[in-house]
Amino acid sequence: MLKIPVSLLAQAEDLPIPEYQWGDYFFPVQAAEGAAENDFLFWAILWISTLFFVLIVVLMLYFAWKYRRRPGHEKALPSSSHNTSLEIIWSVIPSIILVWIFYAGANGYFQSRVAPESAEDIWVTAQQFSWTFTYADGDSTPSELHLVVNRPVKFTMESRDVLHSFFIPAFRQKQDIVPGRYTYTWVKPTKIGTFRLYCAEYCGDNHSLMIANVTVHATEEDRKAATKWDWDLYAQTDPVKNGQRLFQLNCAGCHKIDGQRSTGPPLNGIWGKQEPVLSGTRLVDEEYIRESILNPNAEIVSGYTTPSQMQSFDGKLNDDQIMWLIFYIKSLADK
Amino acid sequence: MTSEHGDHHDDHEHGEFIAHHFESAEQQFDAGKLGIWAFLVTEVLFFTGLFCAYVLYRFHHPEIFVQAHHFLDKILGGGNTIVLLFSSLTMALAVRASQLGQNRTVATMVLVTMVCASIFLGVKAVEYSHKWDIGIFVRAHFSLDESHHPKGISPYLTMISIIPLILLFVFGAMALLYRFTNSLFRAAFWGGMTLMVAGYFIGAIGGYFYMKVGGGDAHSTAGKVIEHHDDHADGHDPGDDHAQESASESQPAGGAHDHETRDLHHDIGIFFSIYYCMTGLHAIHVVGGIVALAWIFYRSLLGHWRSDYFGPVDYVGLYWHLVDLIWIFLFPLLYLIN
Amino acid sequence: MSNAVFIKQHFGHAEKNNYLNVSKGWKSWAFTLDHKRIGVMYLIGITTALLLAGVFALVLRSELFIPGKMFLTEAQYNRMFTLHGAIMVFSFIIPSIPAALGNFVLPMMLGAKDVAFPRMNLMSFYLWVIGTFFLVVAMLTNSLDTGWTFYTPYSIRTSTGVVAATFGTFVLGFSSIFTGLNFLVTVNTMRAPGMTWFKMPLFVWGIYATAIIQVLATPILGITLLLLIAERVLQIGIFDPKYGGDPVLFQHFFWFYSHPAVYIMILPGMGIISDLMAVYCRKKIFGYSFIAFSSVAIAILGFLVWGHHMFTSGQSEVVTLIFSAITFSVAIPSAVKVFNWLATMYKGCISLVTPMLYAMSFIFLFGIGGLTGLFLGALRTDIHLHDTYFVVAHFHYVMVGGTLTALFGGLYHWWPKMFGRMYNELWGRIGCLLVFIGFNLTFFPQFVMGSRGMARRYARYDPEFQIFHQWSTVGALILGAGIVIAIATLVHAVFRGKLCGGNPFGAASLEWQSSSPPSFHNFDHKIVLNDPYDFDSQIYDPDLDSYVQRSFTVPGQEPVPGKPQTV
Amino acid sequence: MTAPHDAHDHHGFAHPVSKSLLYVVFIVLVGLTVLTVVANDWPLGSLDIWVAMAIATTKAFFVMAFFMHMWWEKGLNVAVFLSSLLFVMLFIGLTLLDTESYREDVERFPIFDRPDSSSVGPPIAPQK
Ligand code: HEA
Ligand code: HEA
Ligand code: HEC
Ligand code: CUA
Ligand SMILES: [Cu+2]
Repeated sequence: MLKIPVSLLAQAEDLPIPEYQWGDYFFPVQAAEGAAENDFLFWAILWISTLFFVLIVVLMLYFAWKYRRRPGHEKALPSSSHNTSLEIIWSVIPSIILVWIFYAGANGYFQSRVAPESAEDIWVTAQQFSWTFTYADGDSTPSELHLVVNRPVKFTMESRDVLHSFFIPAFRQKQDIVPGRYTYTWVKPTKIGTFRLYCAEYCGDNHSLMIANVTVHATEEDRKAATKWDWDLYAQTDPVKNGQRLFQLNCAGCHKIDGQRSTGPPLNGIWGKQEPVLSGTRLVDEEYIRESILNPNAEIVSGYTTPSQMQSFDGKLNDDQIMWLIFYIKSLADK
Repeated sequence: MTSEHGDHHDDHEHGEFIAHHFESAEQQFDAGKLGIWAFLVTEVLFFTGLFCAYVLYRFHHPEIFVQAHHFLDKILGGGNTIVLLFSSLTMALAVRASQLGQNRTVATMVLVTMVCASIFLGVKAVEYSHKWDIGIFVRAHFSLDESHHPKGISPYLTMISIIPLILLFVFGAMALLYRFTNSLFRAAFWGGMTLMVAGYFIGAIGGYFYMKVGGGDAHSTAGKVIEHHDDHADGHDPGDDHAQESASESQPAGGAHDHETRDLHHDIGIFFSIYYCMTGLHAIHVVGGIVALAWIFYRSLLGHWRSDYFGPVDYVGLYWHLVDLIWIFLFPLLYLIN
Repeated sequence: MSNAVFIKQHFGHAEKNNYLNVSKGWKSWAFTLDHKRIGVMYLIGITTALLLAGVFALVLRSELFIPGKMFLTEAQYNRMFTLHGAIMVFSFIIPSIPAALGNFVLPMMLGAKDVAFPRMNLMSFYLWVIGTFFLVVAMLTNSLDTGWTFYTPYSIRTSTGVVAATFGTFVLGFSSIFTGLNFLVTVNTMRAPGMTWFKMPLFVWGIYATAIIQVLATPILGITLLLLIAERVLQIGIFDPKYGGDPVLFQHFFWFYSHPAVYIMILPGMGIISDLMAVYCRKKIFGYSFIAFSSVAIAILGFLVWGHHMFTSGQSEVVTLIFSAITFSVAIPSAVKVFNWLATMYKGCISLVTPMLYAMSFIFLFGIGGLTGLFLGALRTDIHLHDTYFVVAHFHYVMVGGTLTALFGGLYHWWPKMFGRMYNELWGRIGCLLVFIGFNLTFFPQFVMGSRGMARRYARYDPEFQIFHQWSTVGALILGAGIVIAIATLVHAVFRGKLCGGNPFGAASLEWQSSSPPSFHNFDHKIVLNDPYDFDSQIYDPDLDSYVQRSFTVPGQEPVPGKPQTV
Repeated sequence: MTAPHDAHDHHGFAHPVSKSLLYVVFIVLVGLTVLTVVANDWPLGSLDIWVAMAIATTKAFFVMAFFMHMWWEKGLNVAVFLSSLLFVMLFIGLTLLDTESYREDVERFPIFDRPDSSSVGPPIAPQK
């Protein structure tokens, strides 16, 4: 089996590909409430369809063989060319079945839309081409969603640019994220493990790389351990790590670090170089990076549109944080 | 507009204008008639998109519409309505005349219709240019600043008027040319065209003087509504998205009140987006109508119409009435809001 | 003139003096008002579009052979499926059956000399050329990467050639409106005397229902695209959330056209199948009026379900519920048709020639495509299936398995009429079989991977889906080969095929009462109206190796409306 | 309506409408236009849009019935044209119903109600 080269991932460079867990033939494993209902309805429709389909195809082939044109059978046999009661029967029977399908579908739909009161809140921010999840206690994780088994969660989702869609096949849940408004969805995971989250609404070049992993933990403590980031500790010991974390949370959607151009220019290997900008060239140093973060319009890298698609992070990142980012970009100098 | 002339055949200049694939004049007429009605259906649905946008935004932001309509002048709009209604009357008379084979009357009536259409456009040009002067553009470029009102004739108006001016001279010259070479028929046609373009100037000049004299109050009330919140008008890039707005909101000045008023200010731009789309598309239809009418005018001068062949006049007439119909709805929707 | 000579002249092969050679030179084609020539030009046009977009499909399928990068970057991949989808939909499938085949046979089926507005017909063709030209220009210059759906705000933000492409699509919309309007009027006013509504072949009903949709729905596409252009150029803020606009509103606008448009694609196909079924079972079509009215019912109901493409888009629950409910109601008229086709086969006299094979493969493939529509119409399951390969498989089953198959069936059926020559039966069947096998191999695995979570419009994917993608890619190659063979067989027939008479299949609708190829005026004699499904009215004439309407052959039995005579 | 046709024309498919009828219709239309402008200043509250639309519809009726000869038109053509209005209503109606129902999510939008994740973290630090 081939693996996606790590460098192709838009975000966290080492997002592992979780092992695919099989469910019934057509499905991945049922890992959330509602999945069983969904699969049941799917199979029900499938069997109904199969019934009709087989009936139709078998009859068709049988007629084609039985009444094939051959010596001795050069003319259609006498038979009537309409039969109102037959017409009514074959309109009414499917109609009744369809009413049931509609009803079952609508029922399941409401279950999948209305979150229970007890649900915890998680906020989802989607942007080209990455996900950020913010938990009620203020922690954020990039590209990784951490849940607790059997604990319902309500997601409040917003997009920073274009349409995206929050899709977890194992949970059978999907909801588009529309810029300019909130959309919501909820899940109640019932299985411990790691699953894929995809962006299911086309959002631009790296749409197919806008994926994340959903890890369902056994306990709240496990989850906390996975989402917590000890900024103060790393600030003392390894500020580059802090920078990397911030980068993943804020910048990785637009800047790759593998030399590939994305919405913005790649940020590896620029430190200390002369960078072509519209007004000539600039040396990439602390001052330039700080300026790029706080006032992206001051210099536009050649080949990019004016005004910069990058928004100012003024007021959103403090001096320490900018410093960490600078450390991080510096650490990428010769990658 | 192909439907209007898809069904006649120029080869038969003298005989009946029946294309070879029709059995009778009546079949041809019926086909054309159904064709034009179906075409009108597509036109109605074409405008529906805009009406839909209008209804939604009016429903969701009634306050914007109340604000915005102060910038529209009821008298100019109403006057234009009457001009269009009158053109519809003359069009109906033209159709009637064509059914009776009175080609001269058709020509006159169609000419009057065209002149009215041009007057309408002239007035519209005054309205548009006035708005542009004070920075009323579509949503993203909306930057209202009434102090920008120029003293003399608006440069925008001058710009818009260049094309009609050129046409006026070209058509006039053609008319004179043919007059002196004694091709009276052609002279009459180009003369008509000259008159038609002159209509634009009647409308524009009339509108201009109206604005000079009485039109001042139309926007002065409106000015008061938003006057204090203009600090964002210049220098501030209207293209910020909500994320950025929230960023600027975090700055000390930010308060809920300020946020609201500024939004209102910008959102008025939405009204004008819809306004420009609707009236702009309508104006394009008026121009298209003029072209079709010119063709009818030409053929009337040739004396083509008879009681068993008047389809094209009828079809163009229906089209023209539809353009009028749409305006009948646009006028109260855009100008009369309280 | 003796009867035999008369028959030979009007019902045989017309070597001289047919619509193809009545006049010469490129101008006689470029400015022709003849519906038959316009149909042929359209046919060439849409085939080119099919092959072009088909090559895109092969390229993108090849890229998907492995999960990672093979030879396309993500951006290039996105352009591939966008252009594939946009060209297939707007330049190929929407004009395909009505504008090519419909143009050719519809007026003849009605006994008319031409469509109501021949100039408009030609205009429609040139608009098609211009529109397609703009799409191709967009493709060559800045390309296009929005998906065929042009969803905002991405279509406003992307740097690709949205304006050119949108404009092209806008023009193609008008081309479609003109075709529809023309046929609407033609069917209403151009029927030959005595041709009542219920004597029309079902193909005409299909086209008529399609025309209604074209006239009513396409203008909304026009205004949507204009607003999109305005949004991009002037930032008017109706669809752009940056300025307070609403992206979901754009989806409403888009699908108000594009859902009815899927019935623009399928209804003419269903019409073809109805006619093929009757002809090749040599039996009166079962339930004529049910089939006829179900077309109109589909056309009307089709306007009420557009929101089923937006179940997860942020559309509100109330509306979602309404749309889901109505979606199912469209399934019923489709089911009625399928059952009626089956009943037509019952006790028929079935010749399994190429067109009939296509018709049967239509029932098979459209059955699957339509039935999988039910999974998508059901709300709970659509939440999971939306924007996965399940949807991709669904719509290829209906569009390729349905429309494209019907188009081929129709082409093989009418080819002898259009060009006066028979195709090679063996190669016709081989092509049909390859298309059938290749098609299923390509798209069936997509159902499975879709419901397993493979999202669509993905240039890269997780390894567990690879096996399905590989099957699919292999299938696409077979499908491609099948299509090439099918087309090659037809082209070969035009130049090398066996000459054939006016009505080799013994069909009873009016277009067969002409020579093959038809003359410029379609019929040079007085046509005889008969039930289009009364095959006893056709008698085999061994001299011509073709069938002839009974009234013309049996001396003493006068043709109904008057003795046949040259005009 | 009286005297729709001029007396002399009862053959063929041309049905000229009497001039006086056209004049009367025009005068009525102008009257209605004036009325709608005047009515705009009446204190009708939220009713005013409906009054304005009612007047516009009346005007439309006159234009369609008499200027466009719909009064005498073949049933088919009238049906064709009027059926388009059905689709207009359908389109606007359902879209309005939908946008109206999710209105709240749009209006709430820029007002953040996410937890304050200290000074670091999510891309857009929530602002209260
Ligand atoms: C030719 C084109 C065509 C046709 C005919 C159809 C037909 C149908 N389609 Fe399809 N559809 C598309 C083209 C088409 N579709 C396209 C292009 C898309 C995706 C666009 C995009 O997103 O890019 C799409 C997407 C699509 C969706 C949205 C999916 C999503 O994005 O989430 C839905 C949802 O309801 C749907 C439903 C249906 C239904 C119910 C029918 C019905 O009309 C089918 C009716 C037919 C039958 C039911 C089968 C025949 C009957 C029998 C065999 C008898 C037995 C019957 C019963 C028991 C009922 N389609
Ligand atoms: C009429 C419409 C139509 C038709 C006929 C087709 C035909 C085909 N389509 Fe597609 N398709 C769409 C309409 C259509 N499609 C639409 C609307 C989309 C959605 C786009 C979007 O998301 O925006 C889509 C998307 C789409 C995808 C999904 C892309 C994605 O979401 O990432 C795929 C993937 O397999 C695909 C494959 C194919 C294949 C293999 C064929 C084959 O049937 C093609 C066969 C034809 C040929 C192969 C051409 C003939 C052969 C030659 C010219 C030469 C030589 C070849 C050989 C000898 C082998 N199509
Ligand atoms: C919305 C997309 C986006 C996000 C998010 C973003 N950037 Fe950028 N960035 C851009 C674009 C586009 C450019 C190039 C245009 C310019 O110079 O402004 C750019 C340019 C830069 C440059 C100059 C690069 C060079 O090669 O000279 C730096 C440094 C930079 N960004 C850092 C960051 C950091 C740090 C963050 C996160 C805190 C970030 N960006 C977040 C889009 C983004
Ligand atoms: Cu985000 Cu696709
Ligand atoms: Cu649909």
